[in-house]
Amino acid sequence: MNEDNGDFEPKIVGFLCNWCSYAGADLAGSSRLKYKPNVRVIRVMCSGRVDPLFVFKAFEKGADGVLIAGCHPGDCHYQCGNYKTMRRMHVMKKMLEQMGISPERLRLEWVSAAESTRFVNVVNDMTEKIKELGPSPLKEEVASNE
Amino acid sequence: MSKTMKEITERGNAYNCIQCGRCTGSCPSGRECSIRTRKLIHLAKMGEEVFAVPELWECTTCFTCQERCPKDVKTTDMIIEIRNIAVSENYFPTMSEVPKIIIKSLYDTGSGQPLSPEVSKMRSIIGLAKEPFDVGKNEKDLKDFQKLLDILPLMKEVAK
Amino acid sequence: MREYAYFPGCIGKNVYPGIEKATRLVFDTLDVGLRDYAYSCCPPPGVVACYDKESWYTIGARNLALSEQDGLDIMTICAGCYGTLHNVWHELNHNKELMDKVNENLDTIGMSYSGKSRPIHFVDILDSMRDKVKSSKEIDLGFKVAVHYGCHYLKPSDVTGESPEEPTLLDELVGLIGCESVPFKDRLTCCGAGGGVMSGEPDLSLKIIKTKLDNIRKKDVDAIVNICSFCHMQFDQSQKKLKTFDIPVLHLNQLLGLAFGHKQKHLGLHMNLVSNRDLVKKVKMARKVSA
Amino acid sequence: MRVGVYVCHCGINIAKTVDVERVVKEISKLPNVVVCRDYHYMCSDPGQELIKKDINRYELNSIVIAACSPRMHFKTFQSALKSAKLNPYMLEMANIREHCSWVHDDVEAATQKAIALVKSSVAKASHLEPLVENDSPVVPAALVIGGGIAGIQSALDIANAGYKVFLVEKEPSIGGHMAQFDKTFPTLDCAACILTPKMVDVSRHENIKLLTYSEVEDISGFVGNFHVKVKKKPRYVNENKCVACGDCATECRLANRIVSEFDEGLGKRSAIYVPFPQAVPLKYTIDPDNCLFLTRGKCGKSPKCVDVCDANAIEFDQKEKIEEFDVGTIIVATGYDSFDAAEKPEFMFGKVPNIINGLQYERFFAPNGPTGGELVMPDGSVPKNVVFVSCVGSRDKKVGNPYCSRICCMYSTKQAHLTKERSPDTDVTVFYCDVRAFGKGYEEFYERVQGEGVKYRRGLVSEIYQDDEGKLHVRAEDSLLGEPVDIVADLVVLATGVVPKDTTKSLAQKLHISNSPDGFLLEAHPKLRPVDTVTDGIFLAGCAQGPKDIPDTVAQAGAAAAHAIDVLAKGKITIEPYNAVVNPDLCGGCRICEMLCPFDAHHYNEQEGVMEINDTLCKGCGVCGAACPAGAIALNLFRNKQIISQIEAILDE
Repeated sequence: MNEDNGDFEPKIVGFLCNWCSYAGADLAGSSRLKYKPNVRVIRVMCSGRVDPLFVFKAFEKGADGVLIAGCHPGDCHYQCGNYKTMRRMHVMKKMLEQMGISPERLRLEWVSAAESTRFVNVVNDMTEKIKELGPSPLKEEVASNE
Repeated sequence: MSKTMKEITERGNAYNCIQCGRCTGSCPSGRECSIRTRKLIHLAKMGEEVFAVPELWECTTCFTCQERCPKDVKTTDMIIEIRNIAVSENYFPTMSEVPKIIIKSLYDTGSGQPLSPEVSKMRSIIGLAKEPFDVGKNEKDLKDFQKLLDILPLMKEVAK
Repeated sequence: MREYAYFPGCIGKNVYPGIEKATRLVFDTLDVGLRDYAYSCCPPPGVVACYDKESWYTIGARNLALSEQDGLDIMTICAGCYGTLHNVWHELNHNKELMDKVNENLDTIGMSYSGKSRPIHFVDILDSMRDKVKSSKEIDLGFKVAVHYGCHYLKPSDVTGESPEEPTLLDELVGLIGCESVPFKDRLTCCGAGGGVMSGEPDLSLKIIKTKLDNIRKKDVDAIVNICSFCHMQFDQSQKKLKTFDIPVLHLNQLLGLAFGHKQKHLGLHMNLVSNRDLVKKVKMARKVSA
Repeated sequence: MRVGVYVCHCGINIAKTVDVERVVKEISKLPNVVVCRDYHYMCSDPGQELIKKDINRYELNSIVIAACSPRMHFKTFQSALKSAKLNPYMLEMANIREHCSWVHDDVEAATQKAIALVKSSVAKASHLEPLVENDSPVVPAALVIGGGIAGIQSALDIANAGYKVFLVEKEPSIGGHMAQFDKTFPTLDCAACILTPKMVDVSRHENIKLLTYSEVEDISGFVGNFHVKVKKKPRYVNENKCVACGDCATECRLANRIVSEFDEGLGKRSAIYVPFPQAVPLKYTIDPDNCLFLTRGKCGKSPKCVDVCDANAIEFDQKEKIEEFDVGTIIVATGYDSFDAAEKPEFMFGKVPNIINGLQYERFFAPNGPTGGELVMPDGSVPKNVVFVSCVGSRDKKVGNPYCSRICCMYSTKQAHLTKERSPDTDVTVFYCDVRAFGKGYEEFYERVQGEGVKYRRGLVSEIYQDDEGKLHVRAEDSLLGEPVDIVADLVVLATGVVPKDTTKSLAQKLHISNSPDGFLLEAHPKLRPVDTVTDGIFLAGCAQGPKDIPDTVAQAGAAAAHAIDVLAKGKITIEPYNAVVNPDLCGGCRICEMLCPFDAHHYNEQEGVMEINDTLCKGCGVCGAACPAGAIALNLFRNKQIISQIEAILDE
């Protein structure tokens, strides 16, 4: 599979919490760290704001992967929003599986406001992994329906 | 395995080096001879031909310097890898032929230190088989082993 | 019964076979099975790794691959062999590119290695069965010993997981059989043999070991106890070369063999260049006392 | 919707990697976009003027700025909207600098990504709704956590401005590490002489309530209205009665038998003690871990302290107390710990008495220290050779501290000077790597001390060993000679670095502020907001934020106080309307949201059978909105339709 995906540039939607992960991504920028351009960020106040609807919508609209990033457990600006996300992850992955989408396409990561290098690693690693997985099967479906 | 000085320097975190000398001060060899680990790292960092420096071969690879480096410079790993370059660039440690003899023995018998007739006799005295159970015991094993060595860069270097 | 693949190493079998034998006797006493394989030389870090690392990884991986199908881990009795095999195991498990390259090489002789079979230094096995070691003791040797941790058993710690600045395991192990580990200056420094220095820079190698032997001699010990056949060779042979020393050198398994009541002849004590005569006398006296 | 889009070049910061013209061209094609322009610096006055003019000229009702992070300039552009009489929440920013031009090299990829990001913002902007800000009153009081020099300075500044201050200190006395020092570098001011007057000022100030031997237990609320719970540990001595005569300590059965923390383990104290003679408050405390009566229930026939206390101040039945109060703002000034040199076993710290750390050596010189300020070693002799070991626990990845501690070079230099001052014949060597003499007068001081005969050898110490005669040897490479050296020493001083206090992490969690990777507390912006945290109303002072010397600490403490006063002086805060709102027509009253809300902002209206959300309590995290099965909860500025339109746009080819 790997060799076939040489030219494939995955589209990944990233939901970053305003306080930790978005700030971490900002720091990666001001530190001029370089990473792959495949993740497109949508800012939310808390990872707990990420309605499962958003995730499924993203896949429906052709995303190859979805990244949710929030504060580390215990560090949530809203005390426990990230724990709620953690619990939702399980259900969302199950549902994706039933939809024929590899649950690996959805990731939850903790990135603090200071962890710019961690953000870079997460983005690069996720891009790599999604590349290996190839385009989302849903995407092809969307395309063929059109 | 491509290896260039630049790769070795990067992989060894040598760009982190602050020339504090903790490596040299920890070196048991440096107390008896002229090796200065700090200088070797500095030369590598500056892009000098550190592989041509004879002190490179005075390191016993005890890893004390690497263990103590506050900047995570992989000093010992680097010395070993720079030696690889020295060998491929023909900066052989000329002081002794012994290393070559060891490698030749490794090829011929599977052991770097071969079994002598005297030791063989001693083995039987203490109740061991005269010949140990190893790759050299069975001809097919040894042939396979040599076949493996034949494709490795090691033998090409020794053959030079 | 626990079982391990047994890696005696070139020095242990071809130069000081007493170490190979002592190991077999000791682990037999401890009810640990040892299985033999058609191993080659580890190969030596100082010579082969310094000449070409890829070759070093490949030859090491061939050794690790031999016992993999039987699901056995590999017991080493030499810090050098341990350093090589453990480093190869660690590196291959953390570097897929290297693993692929090595397996491509091994494929020419129809072998492969997955990274499962892992090397263990014999002292770590002893550490996990201290009670058994203690109860197997027949003779209280009562030796004062200088212990020598081989560098490659301890370092680099991010690979070995040991604490190289203040190790205590060996001191504790000799304590289990009634021996006292005597502290001495720079006890953790290198014996001077590694890195190809013994073969490539013999004069330097002798200088390093002489400093070490001087420090040990001040403490008036009965023996130097090591856990590395290569260090063993350096300690023994260099004393002969330096002519001014006569401190008996024992591999830990030889010391354990004595404490377990095995005959000194079977432990190959007489194969050392440094005379063990006084030591053997002490063992005989201790045997009488213990009886 | 009439959207205006403005793409910023940010000089070349954006324009270098993003083809701005192409972005403008693509975005201009979008349906709601009335006008799309690019400009060199959107945040500049002319840039903002451009927006204002367009709003009037084109009757724009929603604005997108494609520039830097909204965390940087959202408020700047909000005010531009305001002055053009447009609701300030009709604004959306696309972050094409931090998230795009700065992190990519490839112009094509970066431009494409920028287009996608701006499209997404335009989509959101097309669904924005005007929002109204509310005000909330500010409690005119501040909490200062930590009573070292940083906390003292902040507390005094705020109190002098006329506001109430609660100063909470964990130890029995305020003063912090500075109270342990003898002299301060480079001026050699006596530390006590400049610190103790401030300590006394704190204790006498009518606006300061001092809570010593106390710890912050819990903090809730938000800027302007924090609710604080403080745990007051029992001193077992009535503070109002104790006159600090000291008879109890003299008579204590454990007199001079307990290791003194203040003397860094070099001196001894009693089980009832004041940490040092100038302590504030000067009230005795019984150490519950050592006191015979408290640990065993029995101390002779009766406790000596009780017997000798004429004031009847001893109260063994004291219990832990919780004190609660409200404040409008908080300053965190919790200081640092000294690195534990035992983590570097090659330096033998703790194994040999004559190997000590920097803080211990400080106590050698202090007149109130264990030697009464004399330079004598435990065996009574004066050291003939003193060796300083720099960077112990600093610039050292092996122990996880990659940073420079900033003070060790200079305190070693100061201590080297003090050594020479006490004993001119003593040979003093400082092993260093780079002498960091960066402050005012520091380089000059370093030069002076070199002139006093202190030997600076370049090289960090590799190991220390003790020879058969018990002499200490310090091994290093003199890197300027390029030779390994072995220096004999009677006394080795390990210049231990600054590490975050062990409680930093848990305190950060209580306050919902962040740590930087080094473990210290994270400022909101490293350059422009060095005393702010990401949480409004919470500020940082001193070494809690990172290693610093006394001048920098005091300066930062003043700055933090100014920011705190700023909050208090306004008297009210504007609550941004990022809150959740319930649509009662959709709400089924299932009350799932109520269980999820960490702020108790949800209340069930039994009569109507629907949920209601309290605007003041709601912080706008949106957890409830994401969970509402009826889709009845909307989060202002992050409404479902807004985010979904973003998702659609960002994935649109």
